[in-house]
Amino acid sequence: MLKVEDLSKSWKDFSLKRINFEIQKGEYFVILGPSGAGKTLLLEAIAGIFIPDSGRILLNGEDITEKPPEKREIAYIPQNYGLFDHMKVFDNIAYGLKVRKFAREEIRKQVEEIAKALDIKHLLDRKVKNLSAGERQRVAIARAIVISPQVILLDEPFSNLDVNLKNKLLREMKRWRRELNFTAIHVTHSFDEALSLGDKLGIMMNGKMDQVGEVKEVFSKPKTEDIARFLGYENILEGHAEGKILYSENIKIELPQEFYGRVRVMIPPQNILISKNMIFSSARNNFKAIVEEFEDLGALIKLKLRVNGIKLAAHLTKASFVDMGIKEDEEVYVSFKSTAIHVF
Amino acid sequence: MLKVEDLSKSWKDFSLKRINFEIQKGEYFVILGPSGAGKTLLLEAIAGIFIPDSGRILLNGEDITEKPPEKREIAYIPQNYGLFDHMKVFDNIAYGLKVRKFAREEIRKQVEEIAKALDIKHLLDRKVKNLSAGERQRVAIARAIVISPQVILLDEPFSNLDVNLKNKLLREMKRWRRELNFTAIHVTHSFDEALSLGDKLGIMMNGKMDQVGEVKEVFSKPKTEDIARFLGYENILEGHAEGKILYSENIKIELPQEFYGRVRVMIPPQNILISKNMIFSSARNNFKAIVEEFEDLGALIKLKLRVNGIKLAAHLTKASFVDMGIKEDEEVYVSFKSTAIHVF
Amino acid sequence: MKDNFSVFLASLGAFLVAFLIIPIAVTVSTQLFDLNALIKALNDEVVLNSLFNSIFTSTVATLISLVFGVPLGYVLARKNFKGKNFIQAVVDIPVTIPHSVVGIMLLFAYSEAILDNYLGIIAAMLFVSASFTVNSARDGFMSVNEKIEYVARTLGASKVRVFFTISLPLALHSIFTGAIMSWARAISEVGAILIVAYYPKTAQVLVMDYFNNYGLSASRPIAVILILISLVIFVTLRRVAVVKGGGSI
Amino acid sequence: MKDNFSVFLASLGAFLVAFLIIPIAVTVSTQLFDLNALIKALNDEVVLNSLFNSIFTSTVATLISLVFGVPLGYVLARKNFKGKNFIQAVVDIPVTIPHSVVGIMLLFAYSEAILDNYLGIIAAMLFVSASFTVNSARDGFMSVNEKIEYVARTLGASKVRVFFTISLPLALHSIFTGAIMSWARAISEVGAILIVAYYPKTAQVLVMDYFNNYGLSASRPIAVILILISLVIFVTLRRVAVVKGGGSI
Repeated sequence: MLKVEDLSKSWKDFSLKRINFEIQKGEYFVILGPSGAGKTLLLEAIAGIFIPDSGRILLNGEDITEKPPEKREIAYIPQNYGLFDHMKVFDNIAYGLKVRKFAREEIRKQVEEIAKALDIKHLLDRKVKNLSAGERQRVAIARAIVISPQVILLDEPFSNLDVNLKNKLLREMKRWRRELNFTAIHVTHSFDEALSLGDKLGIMMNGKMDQVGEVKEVFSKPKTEDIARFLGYENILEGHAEGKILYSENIKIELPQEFYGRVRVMIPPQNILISKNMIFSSARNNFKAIVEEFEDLGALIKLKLRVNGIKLAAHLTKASFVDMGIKEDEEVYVSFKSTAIHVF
Repeated sequence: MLKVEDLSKSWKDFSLKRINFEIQKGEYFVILGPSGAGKTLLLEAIAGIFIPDSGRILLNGEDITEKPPEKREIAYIPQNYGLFDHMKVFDNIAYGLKVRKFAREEIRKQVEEIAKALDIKHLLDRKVKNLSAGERQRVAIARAIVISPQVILLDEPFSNLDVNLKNKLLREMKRWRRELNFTAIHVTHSFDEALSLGDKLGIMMNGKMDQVGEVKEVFSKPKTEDIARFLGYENILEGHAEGKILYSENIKIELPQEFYGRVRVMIPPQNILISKNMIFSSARNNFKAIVEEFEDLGALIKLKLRVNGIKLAAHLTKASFVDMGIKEDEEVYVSFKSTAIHVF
Repeated sequence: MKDNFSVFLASLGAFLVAFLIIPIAVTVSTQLFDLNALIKALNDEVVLNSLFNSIFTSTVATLISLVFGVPLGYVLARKNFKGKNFIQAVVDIPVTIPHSVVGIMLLFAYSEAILDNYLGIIAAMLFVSASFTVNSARDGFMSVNEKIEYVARTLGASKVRVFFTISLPLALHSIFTGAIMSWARAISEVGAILIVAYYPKTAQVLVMDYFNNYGLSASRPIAVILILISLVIFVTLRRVAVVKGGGSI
Repeated sequence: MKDNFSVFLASLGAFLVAFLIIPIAVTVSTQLFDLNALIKALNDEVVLNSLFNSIFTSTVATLISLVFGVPLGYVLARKNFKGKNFIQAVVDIPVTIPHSVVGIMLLFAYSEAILDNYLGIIAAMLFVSASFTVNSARDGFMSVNEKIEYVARTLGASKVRVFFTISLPLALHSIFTGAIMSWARAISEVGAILIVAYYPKTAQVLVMDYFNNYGLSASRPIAVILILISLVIFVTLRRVAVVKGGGSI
């Protein structure tokens, strides 16, 4: 339904480079990428805030690349929602309907309907200024959905929310989607939004859309090492496999099954066991390592280790970290089962 | 050397409540607490920026509670360092020496000496405005240390730095401490700074200093459940132990050894195994659970589970999360070894 | 914490405050001992006409500055173009030109059209006061996030509609504050009006006439009336601006 | 993206810009056809004296506003006290009082002391221009983080030393910008000076004299000189302020 073809645009110090993707009616497309990837700029091009240097945007087959925003039927919800602070909630939601010259009664009916669906009917007479972040988000979504746009563009709709509220709103967003059945492009840097909401996932880095596909497919088969790293895969090693043995730098790693030739593997950091003494266990991969530094991940401590020439990260709890009294530049032993290794 | 006795102060909506602690010469005291705990206000009271409602501050036995800041010999480095933007680096560092009317030559000598120790000698003629965050931090430390204060107060000195720079500066701070041997109170919400630098640790929450002690002691024996939670311990359960069995709510948990009476245990979330089918393993604690929600921790996914009446958190990698295709409201099986349980 | 240095600074400041407030206080309070003269002035048709002229012209000048200055402020806030710095300078320069010179320049430029008529008074007032409206409007529009304007457009609103329903209302507080300053500046003008339009007589020129013809005391009643009118309107409008804007100006 | 509505707004703005620039352009350019008169004026001792008087008095008024207004701005920025709103109003009110009334008030308050002398000119200028310095100083000090002042004190500096080595230098750009505005406002004043101090003759009053006694053309050479002096000093100082502050004003 919406098709973006070879879209490119250069600024002084950044460019969008030949973006391609297509979404179908009713689809929820999540674009995941680090900050600075150009996600917001891509949304702005689709919304019509600027015109690309080259490439086309097609909506139901029609070329809308140079159409002004007010003629596109694409609603845009920027980060922080872009509410009209000088209006009440009702007038915010009614804005697009008033523009379309709906009758007064019809406007009231539609606004109340959508407000009910989004649980904000009690807020209709309130000033926008005094709303909480979660309420603001709902008003923005209501204002966009009420005009039945072809596509809704959402820019980081769950940032600036605390974790509990975010989880709650994520669950509700899923419900709204089912009930209201809209088509959306949702831009985020947060993995759980992609997993919760996305039908399809695009990975965007440095102005390029590097991979587009089913969510599960993208996560299980990241096309490039950069994507794998961005998706949080640590301990990615490349090497030469001969049967069940991978030769990488100066170490030999036992693989879960037989492979031949160049392979890339990932060892989940929390599956790496740390001990002060050499342990003999069922884990077939045992190495001596030096602790280079450690980092507080909030829930865990991440140890950065050096094993011969290779750097590995391992996670452990604060409690065991303190118990073991691990210090920088110390020797520890690492072990991991071959079955813990992901080969991709 | 510095002793804070029963220090209290009320504002409209916050108060510091009877803070007590004492530090010795050369000691590095880290105060750890969430934002809003009153850590900055405590430092400001010690620096003399405001006078407490009650309580005393003693420096080498002398009551300095009402002394103006310029007479305390306590240097204060606020968050974001508080550099004098209109002066060069040299004049920033020299400020305290000029106030003390040192001779020109002596000032130059001392500034160059400290700048050399902190590796910023090449910056002395630079404008402060153009410095990087790491350089700004060093200038602030140099400016404080050069006047040989009795105590240096550091407010979140490593916030707003990216992870790599932070780790580098943490290492260097340890070196500076050894070489320059200063006494410091360092306030932070970040666990790794406490572990890296602290001789002694104070935990501050809601305006109270809840626990003070050796770093290892505080981490292994948190006095209250709030502190345990703040330190990142999840899955804290209370129950009644009879030998090796803990009865908590509606479930029975096998403990690593015998206990009797009320005990509190913690099950590290990454030691909880998740599977779609019941597995029979050496783990003695096996339960059926419902997935309530999940959350992206960056490196990991945190699953929030309900086991009978009890809520448990478990960590797993994104890769295995996607592989297993876990969804909300689904049933999964959890198991954990009794030896993975911390009793405290 | 009281301390000598703060007291010293406050004392220096107090001198200036005293210097500013004494003339107002003395003038108004001495008039209170001669209320008859005040009442007589308030019944004098010449005085009443001149007051009407002052308020009428300064209000019209302010309205004109709004009609033309708000668009100019919008363009300065939103567009980048060659010569923008020059336009900005043109807006700011009138504050630095002596008022008598302003009058002469206006006569040179617009000659008979503005000589001794309402248009002349309004032109003089507009010249010295427009910058306040333009600069406040510019600041007001600059504080409106452009994203919000684009959101309104994706909802179907044309540029014109967005300007009137989004940009203008959001900048209104700043514009209103600037208009108050323009009005105050306009009604305070004397020098340029003396040259351009001695007639129709404005109250501020009438004060000067009375002073020149009958002396200081004769000019006081109308001076006091002007002070009180200016103060009441200025203070009231500022209050309104504060309440409407929900902030301070 | 060009569009009709932006063109319409720009056109409205252009009217105002034209209205402001035409008088300056016409006055200065017509004088270029009579350079002799300009040169003659520049050799006329009466003109030169009056120019000196204008620049001297407006500069002194600005310096006085700095000496007393900067401390006042500091107190308004840093202290909370009862009556602060009143003091702020006293600072702002002079802009709204007609200049002729200002002159009369000053005579009532300070009478003979300021009649027809430098003091009178300076008093009139100070009254109408002080608010710019005070408000800019206040804004400047408000933008200085108080934490930084406290850091300087923990390094051993007294309050006085902190004021002069930290607060004042950091607020200097804003203060300087305000002082330029004060100076511009001072040299532009006419109405109040006409009443308080017709002598010593300032250039802006001399322009008025020439206009009243010899007509429009006779007053033009000195008007042009005043315009050029005001513009050159105003533009130069603003440039300096921008460069020093590293930003725009």
